[in-house]
Amino acid sequence: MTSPADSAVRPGVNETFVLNLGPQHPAAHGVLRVKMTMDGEYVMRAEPVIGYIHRMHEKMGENRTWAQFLPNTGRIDYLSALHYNHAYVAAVERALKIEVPRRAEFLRVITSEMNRISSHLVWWSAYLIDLGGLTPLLYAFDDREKLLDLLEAVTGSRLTYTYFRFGGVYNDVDEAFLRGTRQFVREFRPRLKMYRDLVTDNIILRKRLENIGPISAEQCRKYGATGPVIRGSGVAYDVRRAEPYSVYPELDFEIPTRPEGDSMARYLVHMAELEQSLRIIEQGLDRLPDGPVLGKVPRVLRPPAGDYCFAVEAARGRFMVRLVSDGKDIPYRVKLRTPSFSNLSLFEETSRGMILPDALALMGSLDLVIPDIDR
Amino acid sequence: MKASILEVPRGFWSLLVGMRVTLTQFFKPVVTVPYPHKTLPIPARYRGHIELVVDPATGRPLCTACKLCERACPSDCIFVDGAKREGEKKKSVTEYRLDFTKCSLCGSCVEACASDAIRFSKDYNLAGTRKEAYQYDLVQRAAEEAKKP
Amino acid sequence: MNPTLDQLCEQFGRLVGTVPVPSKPPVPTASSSVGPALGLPVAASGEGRVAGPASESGAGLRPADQAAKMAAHPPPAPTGPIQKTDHAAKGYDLDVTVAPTQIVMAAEIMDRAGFGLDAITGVDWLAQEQMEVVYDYFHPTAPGRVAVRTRVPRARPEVPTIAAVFPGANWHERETHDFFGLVFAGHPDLSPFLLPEDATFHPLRKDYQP
Amino acid sequence: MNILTHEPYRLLLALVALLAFVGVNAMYLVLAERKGAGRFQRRPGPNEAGYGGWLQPVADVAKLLSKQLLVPPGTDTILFRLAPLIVLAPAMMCLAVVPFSDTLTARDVNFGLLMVFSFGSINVLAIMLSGWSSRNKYAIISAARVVSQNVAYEIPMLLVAITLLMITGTMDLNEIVRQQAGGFWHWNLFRVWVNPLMPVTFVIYFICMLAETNRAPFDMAEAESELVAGAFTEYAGMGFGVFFMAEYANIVLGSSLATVLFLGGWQSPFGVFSGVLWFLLKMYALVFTVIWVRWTFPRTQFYGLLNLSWKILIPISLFTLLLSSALLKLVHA
Repeated sequence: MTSPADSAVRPGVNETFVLNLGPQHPAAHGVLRVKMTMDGEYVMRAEPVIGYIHRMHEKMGENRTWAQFLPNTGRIDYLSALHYNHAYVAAVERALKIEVPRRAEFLRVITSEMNRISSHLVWWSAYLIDLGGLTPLLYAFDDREKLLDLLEAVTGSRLTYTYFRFGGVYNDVDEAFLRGTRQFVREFRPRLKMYRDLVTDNIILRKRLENIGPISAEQCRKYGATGPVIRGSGVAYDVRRAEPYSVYPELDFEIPTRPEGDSMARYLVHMAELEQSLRIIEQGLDRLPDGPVLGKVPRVLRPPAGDYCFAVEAARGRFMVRLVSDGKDIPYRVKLRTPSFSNLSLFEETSRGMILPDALALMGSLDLVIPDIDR
Repeated sequence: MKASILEVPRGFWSLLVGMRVTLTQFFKPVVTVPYPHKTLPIPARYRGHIELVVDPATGRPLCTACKLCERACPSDCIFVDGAKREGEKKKSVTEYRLDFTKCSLCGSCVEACASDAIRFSKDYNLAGTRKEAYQYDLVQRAAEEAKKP
Repeated sequence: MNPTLDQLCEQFGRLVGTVPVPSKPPVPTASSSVGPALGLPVAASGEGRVAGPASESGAGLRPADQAAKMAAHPPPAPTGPIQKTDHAAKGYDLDVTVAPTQIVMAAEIMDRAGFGLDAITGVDWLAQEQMEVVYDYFHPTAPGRVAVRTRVPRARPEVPTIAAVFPGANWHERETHDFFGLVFAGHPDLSPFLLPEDATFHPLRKDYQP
Repeated sequence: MNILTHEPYRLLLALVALLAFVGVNAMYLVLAERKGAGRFQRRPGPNEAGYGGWLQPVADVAKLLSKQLLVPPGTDTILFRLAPLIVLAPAMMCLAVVPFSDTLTARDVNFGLLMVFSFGSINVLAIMLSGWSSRNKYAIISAARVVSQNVAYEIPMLLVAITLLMITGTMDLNEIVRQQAGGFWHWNLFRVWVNPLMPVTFVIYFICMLAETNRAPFDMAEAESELVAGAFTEYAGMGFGVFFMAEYANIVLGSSLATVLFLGGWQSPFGVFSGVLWFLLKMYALVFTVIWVRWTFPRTQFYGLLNLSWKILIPISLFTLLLSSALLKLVHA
């Protein structure tokens, strides 16, 4: 390609039209609308228009007790509900200085990583649908079903788990869960190889993703893009290491990074994270101590006045809860800093001058969950 | 130049590898379950909508209408009313309405319950054509359940 | 460059010490920056909010500065402008309070130090008739989380935009404008973002009635 | 059957039979595709309508026929209506010269190959018209893509055809099949002593066929996740159904031609029991491969697709053309 961007942004000589991609479009994964100013197939300006499923979780937080807001957090990013539960629960624990039993912490880590795998699998399959490959979806969902079955047996729900509680977890796991999880880890490794054969090494996919939508580390920093996006740009930023929480400091895992910064780099980071999550699950299962799963929690929660932050590494990047308490039993302010919001804000700058399918390949690689953006 | 020429056979080979993967899957058995002809077992902890637990001794709900669940509910979908029966120390429930259209199945009510009087039902085939169908009268539901052998 | 917290404290100390007064010529940096920077003990305590003496030792500052500082430090936040906080207790390592006019300079300090923009949000302090704007920063390669905050009167909630420093601030500021009606002066487009396009209300204001 | 000897009646009957063949094929290939996709994805595919889902195509057609034929305001009504008509005709015309067996040909013409290629390229015109007349941005992008794609892939396809033409020395499809008699080592695909690159030629032909029929991974016309339904976005009911039928008719045609040109047509691979069954077997094996490819790969990027044609397929097919002409001149002269 001889720099299509030059001709696309040359003023005065082009006839442009506006393509309204969405809010109902097969590639938008929900109700994201992108107002694209196009010159032929070249995207001159892609302006995301968001808010179609805005639910004002932050206002809801100011209208219910600390405990009542907990189910909401799993519904922000429905694909990584446990990470969001974790951040909120841990922020309140931080405010109230609640001790969490070690068994509960390990269970949190194990289930969170299972949730990360299931979330990445949805991303992977949905991304391939964006790219026109329909079969991987079914394979990924086959694996994901096994995870969801395991999590459902423990939490009672398949998606919006609300498994974590202030001071621990909802209920203890049984032997069947531990056995099933080990079996899943065993069975999933060969599947990863199959995914590599079927998709990752595929020349068509490589041609579609390599050198598409490069994002520099500097851009990630300026836009606050985190998660696989910043790791795909060569920065080993992971909240699990940068602001260690739970029992992650005790566990041995790597932060996969790729220096290229293109869509393929983000893709490979996602795939490498699946393997790392498996490692964390294995270690968690090996070290899972006995003991209670719920610590001592005051009956009525009234965190002392002040503000408290807690960030976790959700499947899509840094998720932070900023709580402001005025000492009452309902929060004064709940700020939810969601990763997809910051990740999408990159899109307008980076998509300029790309052709439409490449822009969609870039958008997919950002791993967007629309409720996570709109909250 | 050499790399891009080599890329052609390598790329073609990667396509063949991919096709081998799908063909292997082609001859493997189906993994889906033909719902509704067959269904999967529901785990014991499945969180359906709530229902009242019936005391097997008396055949009446255990609920004492303490309204803890009503207060715990984030979505205001529970209404409980109770009255004292003659000769009994505790109140007993007379009305327990669940507005399932608002319920988000979070389970806060079950957790809040001090007397283990509510539990999750295993109903999941919850399609309907009218909104009113989801205003559950749980006392009536419990009474019907108690009648069953 | 991965600056230590102490270096950041010093930089912020210089910033807080030199409040630019729009109507008067700029304060000579030599005289005013050394004082607070040296006198900045930066309370590093496990319990977080312990007042640094710097805030009350404003004797060396001129009245205009003092007034601006008083505006920036209302009764509910009586502690020093720069505090090291315990990450385990608060979730951030450095808590900086600046005047609204210093927000862009604070962002530049963060930018130079290699921080990334985490989030921008507001808090409506109805009782104090103030709006707080909180800027969270994270560092992609080094540990350290910084919260920069400022307060503006509720009657005229206006702060300068930092979108020129951090382009990612564009969306966060639009969102904050949506929710709180905070005006980010110089922002290219403050039309409703998450709210419906004809929204004229600001739902996270404490006096908002649906 | 005296009447069959009269050419006009015979042709009429053959055309009706072909129409039925194409129609039934399109219906049941849709089912086969859905069933096949299901198997590739470890699920049963449509299985509710009729035993094992075999009435599904009937249900599909009934649904499509009962739908309102929408013509969106602002479209070029005549062209919008005309496009579905044009799209199906060329495939029918081409199938008329395809030898299903020794005797089973609608019209045995001695320039069959030429006819197939000339009619085959009309297909793209129909898709372009539909995209153009729809007054839809997705459709017009798709139309532009389809034209450049088809132009790009026509070239290697014709180069392959010329290579074959030089080897066989005839344009008569029946004659081409007859030359491949006597076992699978006589098929053009395996005639490596004439041209060692024959298998490569076949692969190029197959890739071009996928591209010409707008099948995945080259489905630029539809490109569901980018262009919604591409050129067919505005079509409803049977208007859309006809495009769907045309897609499968073109697959059948492409596979038939590949069978005739490379796989020995109705010739048995062992030299005995030749007949129409062998033809159908080979053709449907190729159709299965087309389905298999679709459910394996992601879609190519549009420029990647053009690059593949111009930078890889055309040079290679030019090289094979040169090689086979040189070999013909020097070795087999």
